[in-house]
Amino acid sequence: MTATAYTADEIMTVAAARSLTSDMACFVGIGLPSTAANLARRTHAPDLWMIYESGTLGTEPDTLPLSIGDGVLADTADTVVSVPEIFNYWLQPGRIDVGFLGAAQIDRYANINTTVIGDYADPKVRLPGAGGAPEIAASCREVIVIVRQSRRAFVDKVDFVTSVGHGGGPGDRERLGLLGKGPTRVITDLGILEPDPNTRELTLVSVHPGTTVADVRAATGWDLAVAPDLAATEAPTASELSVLRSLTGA
Amino acid sequence: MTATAYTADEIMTVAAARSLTSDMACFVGIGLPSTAANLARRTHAPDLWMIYESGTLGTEPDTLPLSIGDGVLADTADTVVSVPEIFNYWLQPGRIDVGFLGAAQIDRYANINTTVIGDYADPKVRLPGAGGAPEIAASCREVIVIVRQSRRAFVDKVDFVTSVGHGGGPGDRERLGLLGKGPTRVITDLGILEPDPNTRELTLVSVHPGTTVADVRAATGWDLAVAPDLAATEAPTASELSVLRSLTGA
Amino acid sequence: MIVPLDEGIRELVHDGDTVALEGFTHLIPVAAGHEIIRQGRHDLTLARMTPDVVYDQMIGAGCARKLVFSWGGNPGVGSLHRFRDAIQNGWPVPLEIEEHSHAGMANRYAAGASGVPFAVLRGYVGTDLMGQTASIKTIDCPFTGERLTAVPALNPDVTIVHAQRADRAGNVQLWGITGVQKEAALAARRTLVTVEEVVDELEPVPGQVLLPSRVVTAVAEAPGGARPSYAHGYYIRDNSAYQEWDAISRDRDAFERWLESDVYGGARPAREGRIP
Amino acid sequence: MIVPLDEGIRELVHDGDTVALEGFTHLIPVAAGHEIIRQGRHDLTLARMTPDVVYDQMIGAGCARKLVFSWGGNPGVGSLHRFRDAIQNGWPVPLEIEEHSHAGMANRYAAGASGVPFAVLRGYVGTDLMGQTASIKTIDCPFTGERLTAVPALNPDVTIVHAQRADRAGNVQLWGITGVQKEAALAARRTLVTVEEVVDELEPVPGQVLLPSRVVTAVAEAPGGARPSYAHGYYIRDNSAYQEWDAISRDRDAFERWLESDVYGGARPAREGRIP
Repeated sequence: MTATAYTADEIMTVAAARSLTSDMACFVGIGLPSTAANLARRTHAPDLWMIYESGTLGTEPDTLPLSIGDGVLADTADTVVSVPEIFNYWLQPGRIDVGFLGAAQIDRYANINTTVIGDYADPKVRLPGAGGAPEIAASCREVIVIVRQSRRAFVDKVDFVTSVGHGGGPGDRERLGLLGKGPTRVITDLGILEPDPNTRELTLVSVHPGTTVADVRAATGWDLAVAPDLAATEAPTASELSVLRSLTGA
Repeated sequence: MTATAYTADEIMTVAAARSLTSDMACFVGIGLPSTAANLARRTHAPDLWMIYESGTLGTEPDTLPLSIGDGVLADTADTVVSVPEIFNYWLQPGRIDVGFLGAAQIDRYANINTTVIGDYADPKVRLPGAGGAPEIAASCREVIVIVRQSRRAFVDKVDFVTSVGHGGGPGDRERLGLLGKGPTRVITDLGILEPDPNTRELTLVSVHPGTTVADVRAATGWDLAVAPDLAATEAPTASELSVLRSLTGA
Repeated sequence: MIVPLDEGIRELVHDGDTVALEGFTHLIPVAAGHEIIRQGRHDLTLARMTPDVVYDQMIGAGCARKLVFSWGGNPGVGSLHRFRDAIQNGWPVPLEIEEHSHAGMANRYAAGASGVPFAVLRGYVGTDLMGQTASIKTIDCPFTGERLTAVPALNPDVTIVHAQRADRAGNVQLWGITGVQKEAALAARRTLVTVEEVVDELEPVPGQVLLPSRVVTAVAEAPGGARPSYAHGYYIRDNSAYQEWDAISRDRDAFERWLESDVYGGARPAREGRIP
Repeated sequence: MIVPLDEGIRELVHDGDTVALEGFTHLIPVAAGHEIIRQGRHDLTLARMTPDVVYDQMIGAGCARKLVFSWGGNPGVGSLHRFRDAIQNGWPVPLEIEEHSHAGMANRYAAGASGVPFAVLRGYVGTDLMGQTASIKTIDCPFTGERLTAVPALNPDVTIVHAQRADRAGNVQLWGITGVQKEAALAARRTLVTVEEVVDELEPVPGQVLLPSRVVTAVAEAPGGARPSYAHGYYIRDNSAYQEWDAISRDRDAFERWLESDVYGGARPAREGRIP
């Protein structure tokens, strides 16, 4: 296969899509997570069961939705339920395999901030807030985070814990009584990070083609650990790129 | 109008129907309450809004349902909701004006037993139990009880309080935090009883034609008080009887 | 996913399980109840808001050790005599009861479906149920201090419901009066659904409840499987059968003759088919 | 029952009220929000799970004293700049916030609709929201001892929703993504519904929510009243309007020009009609 040019967002989306399999139920956030989930459904995971927090269960949009509640999500869903039901009957009991989240800030233990930069009472930047993320992070069997990597986003300690990743380290999720395993993978435009099995600290496990470990460390606000068996992310295939571009209209 | 013969059950049903007005929402139990509510809707209360605990809201059956969940109730309803919703969203917040209940035993404070005759652990007769009655009795703005009068049914103290009427007397409902006014009227085949405004004790306020106060007292298991302004129940009209009989097929 | 009914019961219902065959007058899973009798399941804890004729039959056949319920009667007819005989005389085996109100049971299933250990409601206050049923407690509102009632989540080992239709992937569609079936199914560890028919495509219907195949363990085709109750759009309620049950169930011998002729006599040979 | 929109707002929305204009991406009651601005309501506590452009507009116009919410953004575009300006700079008036998660807000409305003072959920544990929001507390299960989270019921003085249709008696029908509208309406002391059209008969639609007229205080016909959001079956979402809002809202002067031209300029004279 000949090499094809692609953007950093494209390999991020493709890498995220590859984390999903056809037998999964996936709680999909809008934006990059939605693009990745729809890409997976159109490539290697045709039976991926997608839930959006607007209440659409098993939706199969033929175009990429622009909001979390586009009409196409309702039209193509197995069924549409109320918002209380999606959270109480579907998310909370731990029925969902994977939750897909974004982040404004993420720290070394994969705790996520989407609430505020600076002080809560006197914010530097007020962000949209929690939405369904705290409970997605708590209750899905595992969580995948998609976020562009930079020192502004990858901080040693988030200004505000909107959604709990691995708290302060090993055993914290269990102590807090959280059902799911928490973030098992963070996919960025530079590489892939996963919590170290022992320390729970986010560790670089794969770098994307053309990126160096030094690049990734330079974009990380803490002293980033690197896995001994560091992998190189496989470049997007022509087929993946073609489907992705038909989705995004790029 | 010429006198028409009617049964004791018929005047009981007619008297119950007359307690309902067209602007009310009524939580209807099966059997006598259902017959009375449907009679009211076909005579003086055409807009009576009937709810059955099976989840049918604003139902307008063209025949008398034989069970609480007949198909005709769903077919003619404004909407059908789930059983959790009927109890949580409709009954519990006090949206329903009148609850219609039956009883196996009822005592002088209009407490109702539909659970067991004799000892709970070693019953003489095991009855069907509570169903929705405890919450209907607690949450409807008022409760009307329809029950045939006898010493077996009208007891000084019920063997088991399935549904609270006026507890042990004045102030008990308020102490228990119950939302509604409780039973405001008990309609029997002999007359009509209402709680005394001061003592809350069921008091005979009306006797049906052909019945004496002595008859009613003989069918009551406590020393029944009689209202000073005791009324005589107006006999069913020919029109009421005709509609009732078309409903029951009698 | 789609299995014969006998296979579904064999795989999913075990002695000692807590089993809910739910249905609120409509869509009662009668065929499944009879298959449980035929397979001789025992020591079951049977849960249902409105145990009616099919539970009377299962109790009379000795399947149940305990009943969790809120109203046990023959709807429109009267009492359940096999249930009475079990409670009053321990025949054929003693029957323990855990008794609630409808609001309490509905909220117990809803809590079970929601993955929380209890539900809060206004209920039971002042009634004698509070003194008899251990699974009713009080709880204080942490904001207003008001005292309310708590009931524990009900999470059956198996919930069995009857529905109009399923597709070949095991998505289930029911409509009309849908009762507490969604909550009972979502609260269960395993769910078996009997259906009037398996179809290629589920045409949406107003008022439908759809149970996605992800929460359905197995589907068994059982046309008429809700008789003598009804299946909205398929057949109506056989009121005479409910009335006839009164006489049959009053007498132990008549009941045993009925069991022999109508349940064991109707036994079909076990067929092939396994649950994935 | 059926009133002009201006009359409905005048009668039902008062200064200082807690007001919920609900809608989850779909059926946002934008026309009602603009009428609230035109009538100069102030000191409102605005509640909504997903305050978006219309709340940004109401906040920028100075209607709100406080916002109760779980996600405040311009869906698919980014942040809300009038909301930011109010929080960061107190412009045009300071804005107090009470911040929850979606699960918390949904359960607050559900508790409000159910007539209980609080709801129980698994949520917030380990997050910094627990330390910032007074209306999040812990509660222990009286059966298992497990610690869970409690949130108080949310009972707006007025809930406003937009729906596809109502009949002349005031029964309201909405479908597609129905969000938390049923709960928000049932939790409120008064409910105003704007609709695409008033019809003689409400034909049932799969997936519909029906709000019986008994829980609807008033209905106002407002065709296109959800634009730039959408009304399933009537018109689609105007994504460009959401994108354009970003530039308008970043600048106070641009915002005030927009207010003048698009809200005050669009003011219609008060018409007759009273709420019964």
